[in-house]
Amino acid sequence: MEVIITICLGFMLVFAIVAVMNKSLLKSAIALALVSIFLGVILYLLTAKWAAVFEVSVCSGLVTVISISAISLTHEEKEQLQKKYMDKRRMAMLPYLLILCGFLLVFIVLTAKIQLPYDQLAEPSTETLSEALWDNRQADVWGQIIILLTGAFAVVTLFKEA
Amino acid sequence: MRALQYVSMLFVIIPLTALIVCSLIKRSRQNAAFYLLSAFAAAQVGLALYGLMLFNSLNISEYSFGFHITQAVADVFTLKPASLVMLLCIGLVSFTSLLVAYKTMPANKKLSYLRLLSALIIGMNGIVLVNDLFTMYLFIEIIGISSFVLISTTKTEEGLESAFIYLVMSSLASIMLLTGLAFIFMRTGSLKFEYLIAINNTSAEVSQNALTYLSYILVISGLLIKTGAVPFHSWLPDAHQSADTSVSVLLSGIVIKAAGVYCLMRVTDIFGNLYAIRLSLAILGVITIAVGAMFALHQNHFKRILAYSSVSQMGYMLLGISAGGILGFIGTMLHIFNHAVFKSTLFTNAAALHEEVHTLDIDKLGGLQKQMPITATTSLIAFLSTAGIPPLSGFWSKLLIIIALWKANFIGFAAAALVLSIFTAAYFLRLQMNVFWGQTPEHLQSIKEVKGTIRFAEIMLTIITIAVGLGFPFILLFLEASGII
Amino acid sequence: MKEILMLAAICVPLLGAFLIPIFGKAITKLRNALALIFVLTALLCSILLLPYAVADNDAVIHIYLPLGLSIGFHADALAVFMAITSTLVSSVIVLYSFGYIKDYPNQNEYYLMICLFIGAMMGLVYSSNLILLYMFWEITSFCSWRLIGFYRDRTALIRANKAFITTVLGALIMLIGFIGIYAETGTFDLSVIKGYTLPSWIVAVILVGILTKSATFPLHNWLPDAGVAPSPVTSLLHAAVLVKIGLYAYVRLFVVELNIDKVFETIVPVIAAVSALLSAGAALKATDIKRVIAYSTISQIAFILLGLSCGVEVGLAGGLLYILAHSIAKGGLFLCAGIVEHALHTKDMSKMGGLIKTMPVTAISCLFCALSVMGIPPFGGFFAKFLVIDEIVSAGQITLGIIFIIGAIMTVLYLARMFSLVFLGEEKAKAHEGTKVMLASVIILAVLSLFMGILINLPTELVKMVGGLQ
Amino acid sequence: MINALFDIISNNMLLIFILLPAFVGLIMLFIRKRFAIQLAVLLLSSIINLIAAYTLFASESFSYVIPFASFGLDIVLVSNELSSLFIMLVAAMFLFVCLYSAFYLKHKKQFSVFMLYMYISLAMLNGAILSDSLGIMLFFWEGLLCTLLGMLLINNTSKPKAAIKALVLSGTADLLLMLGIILTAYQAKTMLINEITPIKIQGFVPTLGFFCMLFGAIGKAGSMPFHSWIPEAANDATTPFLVSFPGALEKLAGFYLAVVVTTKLYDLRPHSTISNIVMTIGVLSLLFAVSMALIQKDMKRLLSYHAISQVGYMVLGIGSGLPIGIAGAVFHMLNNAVFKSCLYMCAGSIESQTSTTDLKKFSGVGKCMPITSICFTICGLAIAGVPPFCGFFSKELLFDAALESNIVFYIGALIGAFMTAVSFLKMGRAAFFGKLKLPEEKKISESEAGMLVPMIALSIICIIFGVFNTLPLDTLINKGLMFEKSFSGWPHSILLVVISLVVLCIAVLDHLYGSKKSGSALNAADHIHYAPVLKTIYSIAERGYFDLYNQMNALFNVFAKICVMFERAVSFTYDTIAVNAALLPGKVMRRYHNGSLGRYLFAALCGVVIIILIFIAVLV
Repeated sequence: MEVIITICLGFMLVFAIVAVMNKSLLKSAIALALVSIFLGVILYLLTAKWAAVFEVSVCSGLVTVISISAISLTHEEKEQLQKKYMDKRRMAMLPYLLILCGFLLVFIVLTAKIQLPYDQLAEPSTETLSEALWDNRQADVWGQIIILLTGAFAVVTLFKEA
Repeated sequence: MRALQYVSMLFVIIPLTALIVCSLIKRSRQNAAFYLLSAFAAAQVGLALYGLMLFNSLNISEYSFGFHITQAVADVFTLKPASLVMLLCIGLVSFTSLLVAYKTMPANKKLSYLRLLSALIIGMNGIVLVNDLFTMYLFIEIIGISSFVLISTTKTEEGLESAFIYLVMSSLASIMLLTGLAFIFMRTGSLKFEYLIAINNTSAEVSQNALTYLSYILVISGLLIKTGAVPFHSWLPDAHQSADTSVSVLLSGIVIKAAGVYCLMRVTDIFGNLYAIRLSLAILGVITIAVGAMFALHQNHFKRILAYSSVSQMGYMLLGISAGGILGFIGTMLHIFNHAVFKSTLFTNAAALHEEVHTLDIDKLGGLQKQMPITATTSLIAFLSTAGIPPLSGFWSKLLIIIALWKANFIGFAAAALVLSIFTAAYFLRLQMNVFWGQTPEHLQSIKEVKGTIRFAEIMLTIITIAVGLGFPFILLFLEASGII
Repeated sequence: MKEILMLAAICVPLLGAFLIPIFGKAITKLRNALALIFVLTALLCSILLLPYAVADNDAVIHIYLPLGLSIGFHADALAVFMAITSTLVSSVIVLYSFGYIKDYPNQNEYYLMICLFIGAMMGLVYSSNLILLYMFWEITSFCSWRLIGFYRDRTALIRANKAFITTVLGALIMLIGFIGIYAETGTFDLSVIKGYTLPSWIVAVILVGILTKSATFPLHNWLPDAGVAPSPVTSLLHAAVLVKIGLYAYVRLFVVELNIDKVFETIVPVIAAVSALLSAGAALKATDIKRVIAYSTISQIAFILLGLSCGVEVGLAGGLLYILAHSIAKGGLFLCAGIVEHALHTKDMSKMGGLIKTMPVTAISCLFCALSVMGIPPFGGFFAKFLVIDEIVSAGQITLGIIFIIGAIMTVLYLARMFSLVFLGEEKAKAHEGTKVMLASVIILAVLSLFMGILINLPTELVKMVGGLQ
Repeated sequence: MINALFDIISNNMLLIFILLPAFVGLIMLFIRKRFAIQLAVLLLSSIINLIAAYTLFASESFSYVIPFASFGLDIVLVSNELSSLFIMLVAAMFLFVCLYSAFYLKHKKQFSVFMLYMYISLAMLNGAILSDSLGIMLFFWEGLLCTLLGMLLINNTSKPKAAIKALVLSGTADLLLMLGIILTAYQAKTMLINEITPIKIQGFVPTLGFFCMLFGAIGKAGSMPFHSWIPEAANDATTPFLVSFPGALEKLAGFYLAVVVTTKLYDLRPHSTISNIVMTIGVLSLLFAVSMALIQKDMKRLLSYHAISQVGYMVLGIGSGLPIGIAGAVFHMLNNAVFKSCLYMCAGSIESQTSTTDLKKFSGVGKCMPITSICFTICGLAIAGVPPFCGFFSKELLFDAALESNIVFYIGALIGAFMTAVSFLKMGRAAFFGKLKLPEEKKISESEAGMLVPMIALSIICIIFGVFNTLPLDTLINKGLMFEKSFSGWPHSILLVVISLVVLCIAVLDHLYGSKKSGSALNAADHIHYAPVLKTIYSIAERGYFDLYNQMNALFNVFAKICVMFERAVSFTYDTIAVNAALLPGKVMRRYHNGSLGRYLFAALCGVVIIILIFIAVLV
């Protein structure tokens, strides 16, 4: 289990770097989606099933859609935009920063002697879906629905009214 | 109590209805949706005021509710007087934004605007009503996504670029928030406000722990990004400048406060008013005031100046939060309201200028006082209020915040905050001098005063500014009568 | 009755100001008349309040508010005295404006701001709460900002901004002190904290605000630059009202209501002395007529501060008398300068000369006022000067007394220089006498200056009662 | 009814001295173009004033308090020996001066304004002399400055130099007096002269107070260093002004105060350092002015310098602190008022005919104007100190006092006397005797009777005061000063008389030598003027280096320059440094705010680090 999680984490990091570094925005977006998917896998392995589902649906699904739509809007000027970004090296520092952040986080986690809690996994929840979602996390459901709706609007807005 | 129940539910139902209507309505009928949404926004203002009165007469401090289908359902929303003030601001600013958008928004984008606005309102209403950190995070996300799209509706290169920056910063905030919440959840097993407050008070093992502190840092940093506090502010000016003015009104008037300041206030409270948190907020608050104002001094774009001004004003709210105590709380809430009003006024002025002169570059404007007397006067009053010139509203909230800071023994911060407000005066003087004062250039001689909804919005908001300023004694008396101070 | 009078004195100009633009759109004459009536009402009400104040039957309004933020007005003798002084000169200035300002745009705003300004001054002198005081203080800053920038040219605007920024910054720093007081005592209400001994840092901080407003070195720089304003405005700001606010606050806070450390009885006079001498020196070299008078104001204000701050009770009387005399005379000087400027379209004294032949009335009025400022009897300035220096010396500050005399000698020098450059000597430019209204105003002030000296018993009686002295 | 009226008048008698002249002055302003009425009012009022003054002098001393203003500013009027004496002297001189002025200015436009100023000055003078309260005295005293300024400006606005100089110098003197008065009151704890017991001049404050008061007094009288406006005024101002102010009234006022200061307020010990300093001032004033007078070629200017030099004599006398010196000084003051105003009148008389007083432009008018020339001669002899004219006796008293103090002062005084004689010989001979020369070809005749009457009267007084010197010395001065010892009669030291006479003889010889050498009476003093060392000193003096006004201006100019620099520095601080300091951080930060996402994220990271650091700082 630990091995799989570690591998997934490694893939996440790789794809995250790809997402940031890649010259093609489209490939970046896809890499980002992959990051989300691996995160979803990790969450699943940690028995946070609902979290995994949401992660895969919202982040890898929705965010990717929005990103891709945004990218396609800039499609015509892609060459120019890329040139601009590359020329000015505006993004040059970003990946290193992110890597630094990652290491910092790991460092903090390690120094704080925090262990990933996979050895004390919670018992599979006994509550039903409706109990879990509606009775206790009603507002979250509302929120999820609306996020999805907003995402839909965003796509419509950004695509259709171009 | 029953009335309160209906009122509180309406705060959720109204924007939901609006959202549904807007999603279903046809493009040809979009004006109807416009009117409907305006009516809803106005209704929210009325309801919020009514709610405040109800709270006063019922003499309770909070009211929890949920949409009960079965009895087992927990009360997922909590209404507090502070939430009502926020709801009031949300209604007011949305109303203003609608008034402005009526003129400024291109016809083909109106419908999307309306849809996103209703989503935004839901997000904001949700934030001020929730009683669970994770739910709060979700609503922050709603706000984030809808404002991202709202910013990029202009679809200019700058608009998209700034929207992209916003998205990146926003996702950084989400990451931090989520990580922080995860850590908290790990330690405590729940994200309910009541539970967290209780556990902070009882269990030292949970509250005094490196991981807990890390989570606090992450949550606060995330919210500070949303607030636009220096040095997390970089997305804010670009977003304000490139968005349509009606969107800027929303962003500056309420979004950064609902998603940022208000949440920070709640979170600080929940985290037990930790001295470290308060100190960080105070230090960042002073930095924010100073840096925001210093940036504003250098800008030439009307809206960009206002954006930096918002950054600067956020600093006062952060200070208010850091002061803690009832005075700091009231001061912050009042400042949120006041800032919502006068910043909306100023953005409305920007809209008026943009409508009439078609530029917002202050070097190209000048001496418009004669041509646009209402815009000039309203902007002047808003400016004075922002700069904290008594008896306008801005002064009182600042005063309360500073007194609270003083009482919290943050004397240096109080003094710095006071003295730094001279920068506010400075950049607004520059703005006034370049735009409304001075001599009118030839090409601006034929400019006319703006008409219609924008003018109405300007006048309405200015009256509120003056009324709150002059009526502050009544507010104080009201607060005392309801036993808050 | 007395409460109503006091409220009328405050509210009529303060609220009436907002009626002015409404009327101004329709009938300009009515607007002008209204402006004058508002100011005169304030004057009249203040005069009517005098008997009450003198009989220790003060008008007091006190509305409770939480947090020690009460709304309080209190018309004691000092307040009434200041109110009468400022409105007296202000009324004349408003009258003068009828002639001076009539050809310029933005008159509605002008009269609005003037009335608001005077109303704020009224509010300031009568208020018995620090926050109210601060509020009116800022309103005057705001009005002066608009008024200095009246001509709307770039220089005027920048200078207006400078004046605003400087005075507001000073006021903000002062507010820190007020909040400090609040933190110590839990209230802003002066009547509650009367007799409280202030910590030194609070005094220092409040002093910054006071010195900024009353333009004392090194916080004076905005004042000479504000000479770009129309002359009635400069007169109002530099002579009659604005700079006196700082002095009033000094008296109100540090002399009458609260106690301060003895060390300030040395520090403040020293600052004042430096200010007096430096600005007098600058006045000697200035070539702009209004700059000369402005520097003279700084210098004279410093003298007043010297009198007020030397810690002797009678010094207060001298200082107050000085305030009255200086308001009248300096107001007159600025108005005369305004007439000259109006006629010649320049403020450069080197382009003037021999104007006494073409504008004799102005010249004589100017001379009267100048003599009063110099402190030469039978004009009012003499007794003021005499009493102030008397008090400085009787406080044992002989050195300051000598400095005062040196300053007074310099006053004679620069005013003599100004007068001879402008009105005497060879005629250099064609000029015409000002309009009748303008002349009437300066004559009123000149004659008042004269009578204040001859009939010195009236003002001294007044001042004596104000100070509660025997 | 009449009794009641009489009571009121007698009760308010002292106030009348102030109010009546002021009232008459205002009346004069309204009577225009009717010389007869003007003259009648003028004479009547002056005579009433004189009679009233005499009554006062004859009556017992009394005081009168009018509650006026607070803070020790009640009007306290006192008629005692000294004040009533001076009131009377002022009244007498005023009568003469006014009469002369009236005729001089007859039918001229400035008549009424001039008279207004004259009368107001009289009111002020009377007030100053009568008031017992120092503050009120200062009020009247400084008030004279206004009339002085006004008179100097009449019809003379295009050449304001003298007026401004007078204003500044007298103003300075008066302000010093103000300081002096306040210091005095501070030490004595009272403002009332009568209540003050003479203060010992020891330590800083009393010395300062004494000198300030003395400067105020002699500044009004026109002593060095407050003198330089008088010669300037001789060029620009009207003659009646010179006659009345520098000639007579200001001297009286100034010396009244000087006497009060040295006898009543301060305890000026003979032979003390202070006394020596004062006498040095007197001698310097005397020598400087008289040597300047020596080289003048204009009658009025020459007389003006003499007006200054005679003050030097009086200061010498007062400063000695000896009764004989004080009596001599007062006597000399009286004499000086008489002969100096008469001399000015003569100059004015000539001016009215020749329209100039420049000796280079005219000469030898004696034959055409015999009475003027006789009056001039008498007064000239009196001022030169020739027996038996009045000047001789007063000067002998002063010489006596000077010798008793220090022989240096005596020598200085003798040199002064020598030069006085030389310059008057020069002027008298050049103006009246010798060949007739006029600026234009026109007939001149004697001036009109109205102007001559006061001249004749004053000349006669010159003789009477000399021959019957008991009258002024015993009846007037000793009564006023309350001295027991009589100084009247022939000087008691024959040696001094002989020395004085020898000096006069040398002066005559020198004049003869000079006029022979230069060929004309006018240039008789040239050999002194162009003597090796003196030449340099004279040229320095002519350039105004000894003029307090110039020195003050120079000093204050330097100070003002420093102030302006300071002021610029302050302005620079405000306009440039402060503004840039406020703008700079923004400018720097703006560079890093360029749209680079990386930087934005980095900034956010910094923020997080800041918060972490704060947490660590607080918690650890």
